[in-house]
Amino acid sequence: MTRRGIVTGGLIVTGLALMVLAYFAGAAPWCNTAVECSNPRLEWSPAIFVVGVIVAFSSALYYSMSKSDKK
Amino acid sequence: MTRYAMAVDLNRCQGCRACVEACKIENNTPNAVFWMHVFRLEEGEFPNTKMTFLPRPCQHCNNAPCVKVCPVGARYKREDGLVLTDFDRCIGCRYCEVACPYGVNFFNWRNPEEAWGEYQIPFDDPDLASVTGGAVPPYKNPDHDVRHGPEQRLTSGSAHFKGVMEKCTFCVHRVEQGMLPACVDTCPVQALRFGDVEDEDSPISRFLRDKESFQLLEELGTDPSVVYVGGNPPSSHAREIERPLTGV
Amino acid sequence: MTVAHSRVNEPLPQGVGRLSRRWFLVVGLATAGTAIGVVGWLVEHEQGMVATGMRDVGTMGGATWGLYISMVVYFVGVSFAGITVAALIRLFNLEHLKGVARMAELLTVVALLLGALAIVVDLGQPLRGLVNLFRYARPQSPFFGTFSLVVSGYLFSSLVYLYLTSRPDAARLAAKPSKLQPLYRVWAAGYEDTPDQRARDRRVTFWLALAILPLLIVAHSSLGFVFGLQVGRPGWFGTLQAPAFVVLAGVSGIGHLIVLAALVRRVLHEEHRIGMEVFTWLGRFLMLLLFVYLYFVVVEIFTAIYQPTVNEQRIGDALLTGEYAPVFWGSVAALALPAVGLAWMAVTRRWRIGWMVAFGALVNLGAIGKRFLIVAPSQTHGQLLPYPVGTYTPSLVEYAVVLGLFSLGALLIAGFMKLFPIVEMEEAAP
Amino acid sequence: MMQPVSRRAFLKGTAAAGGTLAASRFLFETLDTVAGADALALGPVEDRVFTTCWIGKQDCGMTARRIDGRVVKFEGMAGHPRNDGTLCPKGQAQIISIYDPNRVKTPLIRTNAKGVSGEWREASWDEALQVVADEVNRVRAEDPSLVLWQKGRSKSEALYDNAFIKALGSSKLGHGAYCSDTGYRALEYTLGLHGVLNPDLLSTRYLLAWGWNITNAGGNKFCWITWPRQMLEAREKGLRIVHIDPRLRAAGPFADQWLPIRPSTDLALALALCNQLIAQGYLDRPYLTRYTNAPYLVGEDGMILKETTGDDQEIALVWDIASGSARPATEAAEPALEGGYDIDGSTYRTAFDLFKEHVNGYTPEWAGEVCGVDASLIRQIASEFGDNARIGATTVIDGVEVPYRPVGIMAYHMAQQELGFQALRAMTMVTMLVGAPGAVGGQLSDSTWKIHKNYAAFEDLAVNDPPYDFMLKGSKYFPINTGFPGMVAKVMQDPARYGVEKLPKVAILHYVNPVLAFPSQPDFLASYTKFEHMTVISPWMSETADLFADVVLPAATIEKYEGPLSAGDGYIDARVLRLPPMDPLFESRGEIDIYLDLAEKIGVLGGEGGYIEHINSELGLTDTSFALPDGARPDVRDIFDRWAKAQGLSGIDYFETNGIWVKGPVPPTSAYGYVTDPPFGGVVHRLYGESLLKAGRLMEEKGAEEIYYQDYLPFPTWRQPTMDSSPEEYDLYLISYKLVEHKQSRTTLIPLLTELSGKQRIDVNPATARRLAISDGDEVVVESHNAVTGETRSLTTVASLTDGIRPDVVGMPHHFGSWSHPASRDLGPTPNEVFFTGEGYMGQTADASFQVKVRIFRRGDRA
Repeated sequence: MTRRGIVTGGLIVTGLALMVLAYFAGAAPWCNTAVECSNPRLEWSPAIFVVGVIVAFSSALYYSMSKSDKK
Repeated sequence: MTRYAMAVDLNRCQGCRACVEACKIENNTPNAVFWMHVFRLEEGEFPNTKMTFLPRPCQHCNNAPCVKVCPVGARYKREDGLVLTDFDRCIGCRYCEVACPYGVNFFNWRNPEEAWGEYQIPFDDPDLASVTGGAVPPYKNPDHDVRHGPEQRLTSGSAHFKGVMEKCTFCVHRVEQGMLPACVDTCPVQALRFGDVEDEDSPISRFLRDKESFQLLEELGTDPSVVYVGGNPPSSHAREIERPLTGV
Repeated sequence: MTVAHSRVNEPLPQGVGRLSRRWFLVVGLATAGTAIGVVGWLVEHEQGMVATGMRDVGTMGGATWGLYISMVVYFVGVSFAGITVAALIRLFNLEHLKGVARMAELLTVVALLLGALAIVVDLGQPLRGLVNLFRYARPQSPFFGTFSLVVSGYLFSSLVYLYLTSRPDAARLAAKPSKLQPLYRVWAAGYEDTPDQRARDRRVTFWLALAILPLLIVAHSSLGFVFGLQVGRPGWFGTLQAPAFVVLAGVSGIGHLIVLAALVRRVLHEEHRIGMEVFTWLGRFLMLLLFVYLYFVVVEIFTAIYQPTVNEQRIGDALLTGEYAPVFWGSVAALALPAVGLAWMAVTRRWRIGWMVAFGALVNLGAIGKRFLIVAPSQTHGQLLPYPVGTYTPSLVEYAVVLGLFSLGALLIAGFMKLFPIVEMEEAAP
Repeated sequence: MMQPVSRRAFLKGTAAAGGTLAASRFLFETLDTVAGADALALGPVEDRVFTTCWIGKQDCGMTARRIDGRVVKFEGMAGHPRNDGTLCPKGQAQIISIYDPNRVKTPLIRTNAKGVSGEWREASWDEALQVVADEVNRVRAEDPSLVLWQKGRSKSEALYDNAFIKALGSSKLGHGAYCSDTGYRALEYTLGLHGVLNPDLLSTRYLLAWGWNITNAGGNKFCWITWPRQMLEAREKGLRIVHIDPRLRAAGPFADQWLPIRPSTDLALALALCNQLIAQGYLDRPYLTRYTNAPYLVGEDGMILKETTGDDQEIALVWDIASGSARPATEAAEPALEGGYDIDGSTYRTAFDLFKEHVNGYTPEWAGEVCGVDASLIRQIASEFGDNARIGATTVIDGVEVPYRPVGIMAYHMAQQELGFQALRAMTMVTMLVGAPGAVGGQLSDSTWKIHKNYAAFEDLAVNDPPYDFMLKGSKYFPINTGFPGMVAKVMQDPARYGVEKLPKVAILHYVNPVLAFPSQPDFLASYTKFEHMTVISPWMSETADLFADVVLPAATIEKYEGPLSAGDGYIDARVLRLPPMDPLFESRGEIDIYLDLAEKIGVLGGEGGYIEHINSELGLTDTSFALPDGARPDVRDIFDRWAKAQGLSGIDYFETNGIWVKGPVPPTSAYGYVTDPPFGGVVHRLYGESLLKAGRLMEEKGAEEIYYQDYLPFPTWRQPTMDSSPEEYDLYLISYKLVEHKQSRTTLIPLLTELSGKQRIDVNPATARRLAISDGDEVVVESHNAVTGETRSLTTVASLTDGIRPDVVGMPHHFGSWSHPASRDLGPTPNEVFFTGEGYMGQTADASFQVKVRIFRRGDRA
């Protein structure tokens, strides 16, 4: 397993994690009380979701652009 | 637990639009904006002509499409059943309006100043301003400048900003002071009733007890908080007559 | 290295960096159009949305969503093609189509930008929109998908895709002395044309494509849901909305791609790399999508006339025979004729680029028409309470803004063509 | 209670609110107007004060919510018998006119010629009043009656204005001739009551809503809040309503039966109903025999057989079956209701006998033809009316046994038609046949059964020779004379034709707008130029003022003292005052102040027969300890304080703290005619109108044309209305009607109401529209024709298709045509432009009619 592989995988995982977190924990597609439903549990979590998307895809950038470890 | 609802007695409504006007003045809605609407409907051919009246406030649905679709949670439903618009958060995408099958939403298409201008009354007239301090309208209701409910949001009154959505609030600012909504309060023939339907002995609960009733567009499952007693849902052949000046 | 050497002192390919009179003419027009759009939007922002032809549904007898939302749906649709084609090319190694890959990716990026802008101009409080969406957006709203997936994820991934696939060319150009050399150096970001690098690129783009395809299905469906989930609007509620959206998206996108491809082929004399086979492939693809979509239209019409509810009928009548009939049949024709035409070429195997360009343009008009017909009639004629039938005619401001959007698109593409080869440069033999 | 908002912050916000703000503050979450901690200290003073509506007809009780003394909302006064905590659109909307700078702000004096839109210079009150006083005194010196004082719908009991007229000795014109006065005359003549038919609504079971716009109009006593409330209550107890009207109007949901009758044929229908009640045997003989002149013996000459008593009083004779001889009505043991009798040579028949014969020809079939309705419906309604009358039944109310006749007629402005007087008499007779007048659930005209002086006066109608005064009082044209501004306008254009020598010279118009509000606009435009001086007292620059006034005195709207006002609902008696919810805006003044000013300037304030003396007598303060002292100019609040004290109340503060003075329920012995003492106030109900016959003959003798005397007949007699002799092509009837959003023409000046009621239109039946190739929303020309003079008039408006109107009728609401308020311009014309007045277009008692034959065609097309 190369460093590149690890970091890339890490980025993907982090990105997905951020998305899942922002979506399910932050933005909260479900809610209990009527008022709660009108607010994300965590403000700006939609922004976090978008960041997650960006992080995940930037893994591709890293994977193809990072200097190869050998040579 | 409180759940507010409105009952409309179609056997009594005489289509006078007192509710429409009371709402307009209480909530300071500008020209051409009537949060409360009263249909004057006509069907059939002379001489078998049928005429009916149908008051249409916001239905404050318990399963409100407008609340569902609001992208930023500006349109929201309160614990007590009121469906309100946070005019300080609304981004003006008007998704709530296309989602609402009842046509109760009013968008601030214009700068409120221009909307008030339609009345052609110089509110800034010095002789007037000396009395009203230049308030627009001169009968401006200060209750609308304060936050409401435990969630402390700006939800009452009209024409605060251009480009945001507004609608009937069940007079949240009055209800929170223990008063009836302006339309209910003024109805000359008690065709409108309002109260807590969770409370068995509230006037509205007693009024609705063992009475035939229907909701508008029940089939859509929006479950409105406005219940109609007497009469029938509007027929699809009904023609609306005598509409107010709602053009812009 | 040697590869680079042999090419020293040659001018940059595909007219990059050389501004022709023709180019100035195009850009001039595009700039003017964009300016008109900006002015229109400023007027709207100053006067309020009253400057548009939109009005409240029911009480004011208008439509509160109009041309703008139609254009959002349309542009996002166009973006479909690019990324799909590009992805397909990678996934199935359709080497002979490589010539249009980049312009397809560019088309996606530009269309998505325009789609996002179309949303902004439709907001009554655009500034709030930019903040509150990131701050409060709710997954419960179908809008969430549009906003988070389409505009952010989709746009970003396409950019990444466009960038990675362009790095090799950037590296090649960076090797040439030219005033743009510094730019290419940055762009190439130390790209070295090694087998290992190529292998990685192939892998990356393959996985990217794989990741993007489902994303794009979801994205376009979510846009369909914006309408398809509304019980209160006869003519909207229905399961067919999402698939229909995806297919029509393809139609408009491929249509655009054909036009763009033909243009580039002509302007840059790329007859060799954008060969007939590109057009036949795109033509077949477009034909397929068109027939699928026309099938949806037939189903739509049939449902509308067989046993409609009173409300569905009011809309059906407005579409088929009423005030929207010209737009409706116009759009259907704009989609059906090309379908037939393409079929004919396919059968006779005699493809004519001229005709295909016409078809490409035509299907886009048809697509815009159909998007408009999704948005407007269900508001003006879709009243469930006895409001009088409404009307909606876009105002000059709206037309101006839409013109502005298209012009801006043209401007971006024209600009790109002078900065970077829009057709992938040929790889030297290894 | 109220979240605190500092006035300062609050006003700042008001100024700031709006889109411009939005962009700048889209990020932070506080409104500039939300009170900061410091604001709590100086929060706004909110309070509620009592007042009385000033727009509508019935003076509803209101509470005004005030913020720092500024009224922000009017709401209904709880516990007020008439509106009990509720308010109509008009009551709500008047708030905007308090603050309307389009009002007349200062006294104005005209600087340009009259007859065209006015140019004005602002004047001080003192200067303006002086100008008026000089003009008035100049003319008074010559002849006080040439000072003409004219008022529209009074917004208070005629107290301060009556006192003014008396102090001046001037002539007076009211609005009644356009309202329901001919109905008043008919009832005064027939039953002696001052009012128009209205039922004992809460107890009635069967109601003919005859031209009564059930939910939109109310009537002459109440606005449309009180009566609809009672109507709905009665309906929930089983009341059935027949709606008799060319238009369905808002009666729709509440009418069990709609009888879409042809305009101005009400007399024919009433006669047919009498015919049927008699034919079907629904007769209350005891009532007819004891309380009406039905049994009186009438000779061949149409005169009632009378004998002269010792103190040469004339007593009518009846045929006493018991003694088999003619005996004075007062003494007969068993008067005969029917039959003819030979008395010393000549034959006499009972009035009822003649009546039976008279209505004999008026069959349902005949009436069906005339009225354009189904004959069987008329039969059905007659029998339902008869059945529900429960003839002979009685009921006990508060221990008093009262006849129970739960049927009635509600009839108001339909009285204003050419045959209105006789139509109303005939309708009254419908109720008389079943003994409904004065019975529980039966026919009333007011909350108490009071006999008006006109009953006696009408026994002998004066028909003098010229010259006549300009109102034609006691003339050969109008022996019964309501005082008709339209007729005055006619006279002013051609005095010689009517034998008039002196025309009015100075006019004081108080809150009346003849140019807009009265039919036949051209007649007013032509005549009002003839006044040497005109002063207008009004909050607004009325169209009349704009064209003809020399001086305009700005009156306040609701912000003034007025009263005392009745607040009863017909069953409960109560009184209120109009208290100012805030000080008059601009330089306007309350009317009473203005009249005090005028009286002072003119020099009639104090002294013998002065204004103060008359005020005292009007308020019943004369010779009480509360009487206003002579000489000194009283303070208005003090006037009502004294009145309140005279009523045994603590003073005006009673109203300021309680809002209303509820006196209690009206006792049956004063409400129901049968049980008053004496019954029916001791008058004999006139089935037979002998004095009408006499007057008619005199008029003919003195050379009045037939069109004047033809309807002076003892029994209501059908004839085709004059307008029906217009040429064929004028194939439609134009009628005007009231909108619930409006009251007269004044509410047109309230932008909130014009917004609510929309633009002018003409109601057309779809069938008619198809025939004339007119579609909804088309611009149409309405051309009217005067059958007497041949004159035609026309206006242009917009067609509005509705199945709620007869195909041969078109209708227009009348609250339009204003140009004096920027917000009410361009809303469309008033139908009064095409109505006519004068011969053929007014009643025999000098009252307006609101019907005319017209033709309509799409603008551009030629009919």
